[in-house]
Amino acid sequence: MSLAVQLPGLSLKNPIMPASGCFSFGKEYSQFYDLSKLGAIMIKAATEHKRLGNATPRVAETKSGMLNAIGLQNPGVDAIINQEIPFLTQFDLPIIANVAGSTIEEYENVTTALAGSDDIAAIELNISCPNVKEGGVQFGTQPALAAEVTRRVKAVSNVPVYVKLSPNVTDIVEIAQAVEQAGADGLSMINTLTGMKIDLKRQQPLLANQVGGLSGPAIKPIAIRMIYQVYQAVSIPIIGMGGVTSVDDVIEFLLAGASAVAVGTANFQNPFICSELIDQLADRLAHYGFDSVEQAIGKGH
Amino acid sequence: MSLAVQLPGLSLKNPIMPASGCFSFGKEYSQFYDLSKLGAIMIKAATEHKRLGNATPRVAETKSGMLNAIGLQNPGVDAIINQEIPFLTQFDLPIIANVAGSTIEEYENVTTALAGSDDIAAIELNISCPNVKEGGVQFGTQPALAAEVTRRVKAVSNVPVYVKLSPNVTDIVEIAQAVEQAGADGLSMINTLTGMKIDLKRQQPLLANQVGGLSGPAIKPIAIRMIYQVYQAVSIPIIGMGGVTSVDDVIEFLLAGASAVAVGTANFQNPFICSELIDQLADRLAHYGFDSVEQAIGKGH
Amino acid sequence: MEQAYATVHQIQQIAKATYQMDLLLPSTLVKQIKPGQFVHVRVSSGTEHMLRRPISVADVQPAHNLLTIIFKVFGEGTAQLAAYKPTDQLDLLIPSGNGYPIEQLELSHALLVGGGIGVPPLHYLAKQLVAKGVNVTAVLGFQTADDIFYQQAFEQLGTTYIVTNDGSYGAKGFVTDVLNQEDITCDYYFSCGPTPMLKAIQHQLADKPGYISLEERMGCGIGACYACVIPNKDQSSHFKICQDGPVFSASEVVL
Amino acid sequence: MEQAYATVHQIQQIAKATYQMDLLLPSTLVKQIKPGQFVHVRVSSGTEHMLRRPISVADVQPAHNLLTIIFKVFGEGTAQLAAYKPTDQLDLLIPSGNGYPIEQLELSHALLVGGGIGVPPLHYLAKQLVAKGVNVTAVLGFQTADDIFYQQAFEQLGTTYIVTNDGSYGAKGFVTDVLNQEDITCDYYFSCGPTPMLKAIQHQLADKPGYISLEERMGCGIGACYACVIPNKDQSSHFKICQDGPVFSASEVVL
Ligand SMILES: Cc1cc2nc3c(=O)[nH]c(=O)nc-3n(C[C@H](O)[C@H](O)[C@H](O)COP(=O)(O)OP(=O)(O)OC[C@H]3O[C@@H](n4cnc5c(N)ncnc54)[C@H](O)[C@@H]3O)c2cc1C
Ligand SMILES: Cc1cc2nc3c(=O)[nH]c(=O)nc-3n(C[C@H](O)[C@H](O)[C@H](O)COP(=O)(O)OP(=O)(O)OC[C@H]3O[C@@H](n4cnc5c(N)ncnc54)[C@H](O)[C@@H]3O)c2cc1C
Ligand SMILES: Cc1cc2nc3c(=O)[nH]c(=O)nc-3n(C[C@H](O)[C@H](O)[C@H](O)COP(=O)(O)O)c2cc1C
Ligand SMILES: Cc1cc2nc3c(=O)[nH]c(=O)nc-3n(C[C@H](O)[C@H](O)[C@H](O)COP(=O)(O)O)c2cc1C
Ligand code: FES
Ligand code: FES
Repeated sequence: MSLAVQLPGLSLKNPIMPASGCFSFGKEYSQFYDLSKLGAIMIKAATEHKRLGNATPRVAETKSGMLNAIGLQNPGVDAIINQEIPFLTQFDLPIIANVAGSTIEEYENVTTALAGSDDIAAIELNISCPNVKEGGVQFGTQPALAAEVTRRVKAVSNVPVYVKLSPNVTDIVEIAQAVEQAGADGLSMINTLTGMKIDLKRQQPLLANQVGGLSGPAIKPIAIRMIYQVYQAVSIPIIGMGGVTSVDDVIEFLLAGASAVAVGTANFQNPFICSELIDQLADRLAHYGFDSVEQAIGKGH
Repeated sequence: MSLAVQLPGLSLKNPIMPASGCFSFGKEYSQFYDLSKLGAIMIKAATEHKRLGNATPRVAETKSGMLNAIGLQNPGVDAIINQEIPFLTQFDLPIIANVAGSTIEEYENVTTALAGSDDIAAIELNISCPNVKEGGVQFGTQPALAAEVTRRVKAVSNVPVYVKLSPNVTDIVEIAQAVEQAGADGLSMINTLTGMKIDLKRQQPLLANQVGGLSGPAIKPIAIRMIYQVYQAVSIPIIGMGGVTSVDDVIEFLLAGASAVAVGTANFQNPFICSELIDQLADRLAHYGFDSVEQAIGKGH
Repeated sequence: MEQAYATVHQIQQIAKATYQMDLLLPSTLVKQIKPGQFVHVRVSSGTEHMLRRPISVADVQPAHNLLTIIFKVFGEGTAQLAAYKPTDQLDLLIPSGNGYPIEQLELSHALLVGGGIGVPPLHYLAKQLVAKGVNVTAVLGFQTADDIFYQQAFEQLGTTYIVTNDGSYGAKGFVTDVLNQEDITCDYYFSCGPTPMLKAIQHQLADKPGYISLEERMGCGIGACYACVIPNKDQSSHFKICQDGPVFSASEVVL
Repeated sequence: MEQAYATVHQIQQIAKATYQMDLLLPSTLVKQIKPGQFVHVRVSSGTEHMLRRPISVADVQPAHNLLTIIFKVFGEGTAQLAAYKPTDQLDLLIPSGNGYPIEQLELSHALLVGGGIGVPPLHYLAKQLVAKGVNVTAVLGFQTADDIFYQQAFEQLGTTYIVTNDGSYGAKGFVTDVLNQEDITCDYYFSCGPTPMLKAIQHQLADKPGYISLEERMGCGIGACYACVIPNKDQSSHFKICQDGPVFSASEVVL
């Protein structure tokens, strides 16, 4: 049983990786298991300068899901390169850097800075963060803008670029095709759906930012649907995510058309989740009659 | 404590009603409690002619939710008027008829037929059904089309028209404003989000229709967010729905800006849910310091 | 139909991944149940599982306020059910659907054909038929020897043939093979099992009047959501399995 | 930190909607816990609740492999917790956060100020301080008489003032009223409770060194998600409460 997957820039020993923003830069979860076990790591979003993010509360639980409005708190791309990446290089682990920004220039500048590091295997271009006032989400909802930022980032990147799509759109296929044509090497989907919870006691939105991104098992059917549709319409690979908590979920994403699967929210419930999914995957694939991960990709079509 | 709410065409003794498609035409649930207790009833979608709907399987469970692709099975508007409505008229219960169609003409024809009945208090214009091949959902995702169908239906309706919005859009506010300008008397939101589940054993989408509409608690944060945003942008009332299972959920919808609240999926889990919510509402509103339902509407802003 | 809370009296594994659960319920309720009817079970509180699961009634003992269901762990819901313990409460809609119309039928010999988890409702049916003085022959198919349950219970009620797909017990093959080989006389047949089996039976016993019990994924379980439909004979309209069925005359539906 | 399954040894209601839960855990684990640390609790299996709940350690008895938490039923998660029964397993991340740094401090008299559900961590703290030979004075605020718990436990450890917001027991008012009226000497103060209380204390005891324990809604509980931040003094960066706290020097954070 081969769990390996070859993707642009990424030679994955298995298709499981933590999703951006849910695993910081790996240090905390390395208390629980050896990160070398992971297929890859998608690190927390980087912006050009340090960002403090939104006011608190920043998270709220919802049924089979959660809302977050962290607001891209991060130490800035240079600090990430200098202070966070070195820790990760001790592991046998492709690093996927998540690039965020408020302007196209910021996306370019972050990517340029990352191009100065030898330790980044790929870029995840986050044009879909719903939790910042300017930028972020517009880039992910308008095909022309999405294509433009993809083109500009591709021009300065020295590694493959996976564009992370927003599910908050009428037509996900249109956006996917636009960024494919603009040169994206792959897609990553889905980011969170914009949601809200109201605090009945205070009679106002619970999150300081009012709205937040909905993640977790609640959104899995939407993720599967979008990946299924996009898989039929593009020829670049997809890293799938959205609500994975079990090995059957992983296989469902593969069948829908994902070539690899990221796990976000479930890390909070079970810090060992990625490690456990990796342990279980081979047997479960065999149970469904597959000889390898690659064989399962897209087999739900 | 007053639970009453006055809306165009609807004098509701309380703000709770079953959502369209989850309560058929009331007969089955009348085994469990007296339907006169309800604020209103939103009956199953009517099309011009009888429809058999999609192949089975038509439903699938998901985490804190479900997918459905019934495909508008219904006996046709005339049969509904002649065979289903008479049963409901024995109850003290405003009837909201859900109008569906594949073409603008079909929407008009169904509405015209309903205008021939004296027993319909309002129309819920379903421009958001994701489960039929033609029509349905496009009308709900393009503001100009949404406005056009609203205008045409308003022209032939003799009762107020509530337009049911699709959440599968980039900008729900834009659609809401378009139908408001086209003459909608109110809004009903949200319909289901398009999702998919893949059957791992058969390695294909579980639903015969491939995609289905996601409903239940999973989608509540999205419903609350959309109602909150639309409430700020329009001045017509909103009937809210999406994942209600508890009396606190009802109040959360009121705070977000809904004037009344419909309950769909939760009826399947607990056939008494609408009745129980009605019983609990007054005490719970008092607990949060409200003297009436009307006082709570929009108070989360 | 009503909503009722049953108390789990006993739960035991009776075959591979197969559980028998005895539920305590008021005898007034238990007495009403007809063979072929089902209960619509809420597998857990909370919202993780929004849909109930339909499970057939396998037996009733009104004198002891008991109702028995037998289920196979198939997915998450049935796995949850298998974790119930005595004294736990189970939320049911009961009784659901229409049973086998044996009261309206004149018959002296009944053939019961069951496959896998379609066997349980036939047990209660067999008991009721025998009580009416009807001769019962049962042909029961299972995947392997490990899946077999209730063999003795059926043998006490009439001639019983067991067939396994892999031949690990009894004859090897399908229930239809038994029907081919044995010369079983009957006035009516009654069948419950996977759809391919029902189709084969419907075909093979086309000259006999019979009743089949169908399965489909359900939403409401009471006829309100149109999830569980099956076309009528001329495909001009749909029956709802939960409300019009799950038992249908074999000649009135298209599988 | 590690993930561990604790066995519920005992659970009892000790005040209005307030429960004490004694958990069995390996003594090697229990021994490590410092006062002020918390456990991050998975309240149920399944997916309905994706986030763990942080609950402070109220007591440990390594000799008996026991760890005690005290919690108030606030929402759904704590309601689920309250339904646990002896022998049930509870999934914890343990130990979480940093405790009160009492090993590094030289002190002979400590003032403990607790409000409501902020009282539990101060109990274990008081025990440890007394064991170190420190004199402890506790000022504990509750909403009403019905909410009071652990009064005697504190009285055994030092002078204890109880204040209720409605005056139904002890002095009427807030903990800050007690601090105003009584002349309590101390080298350090330690406080845990609702943010408005902590703010008032931070202000009123500005001339004393002190430590406060903060609350914020948490995601991961281990420092990986940036949910639970609090600005540092010059607001130039954020601490994470779950990882850098929950205990902070009163002078280093802005409430
Ligand atoms: C009228 C009727 C009577 C039945 N009687 C029995 C019985 O006596 N014993 C028994 O073991 N099984 C019986 N079944 C099948 C049983 O309902 C399913 O095995 C069960 O619902 C699977 O649930 P799950 O959560 O384990 O599986 P999952 O696949 O996790 O369930 C997900 C969803 O699919 C639905 N579902 C999956 N398979 C079926 C199915 N075959 N039929 C209907 N819904 C399904 C579930 O109800 C649930 O909503 C009966 C089904 C019907 C329709
Ligand atoms: C470090 C720390 C120690 C704590 N110690 C205790 C204790 O010893 N005893 C006790 O009763 N309570 C304690 N709390 C508060 C306790 O965590 C919350 O009351 C509890 O999480 C509420 O969960 P719920 O599901 O009942 O409420 P819900 O409102 O239904 O919870 C929904 C979500 O909000 C979060 N949440 C709600 N209120 C709080 C809060 N005040 N702080 C953090 N998260 C919150 C929950 O964790 C959950 O994710 C502590 C909090 C922190 C941060
Ligand atoms: C707390 C939190 C923080 C996140 N931060 C980021 C981020 O910085 N960049 C990004 O692209 N996605 C971010 N996401 C989105 C996740 O990477 C992922 O796309 C989404 O949560 C769906 O996966 P899940 O359901 O497994 O969590 C964040 C999600 C959560 C819950
Ligand atoms: C089985 C099913 C059938 C539905 N049929 C209709 C319909 O005919 N017309 C319509 O406007 N909405 C229909 N809906 C959508 C519901 O009315 C409601 O908008 C949606 O389910 C969200 O509410 P809920 O989460 O409470 O179910 C249907 C939903 C379900 C689950
Ligand atoms: S399950 Fe709803 S109609 Fe049968
Ligand atoms: S809860 Fe995740 S960083 Fe504190």
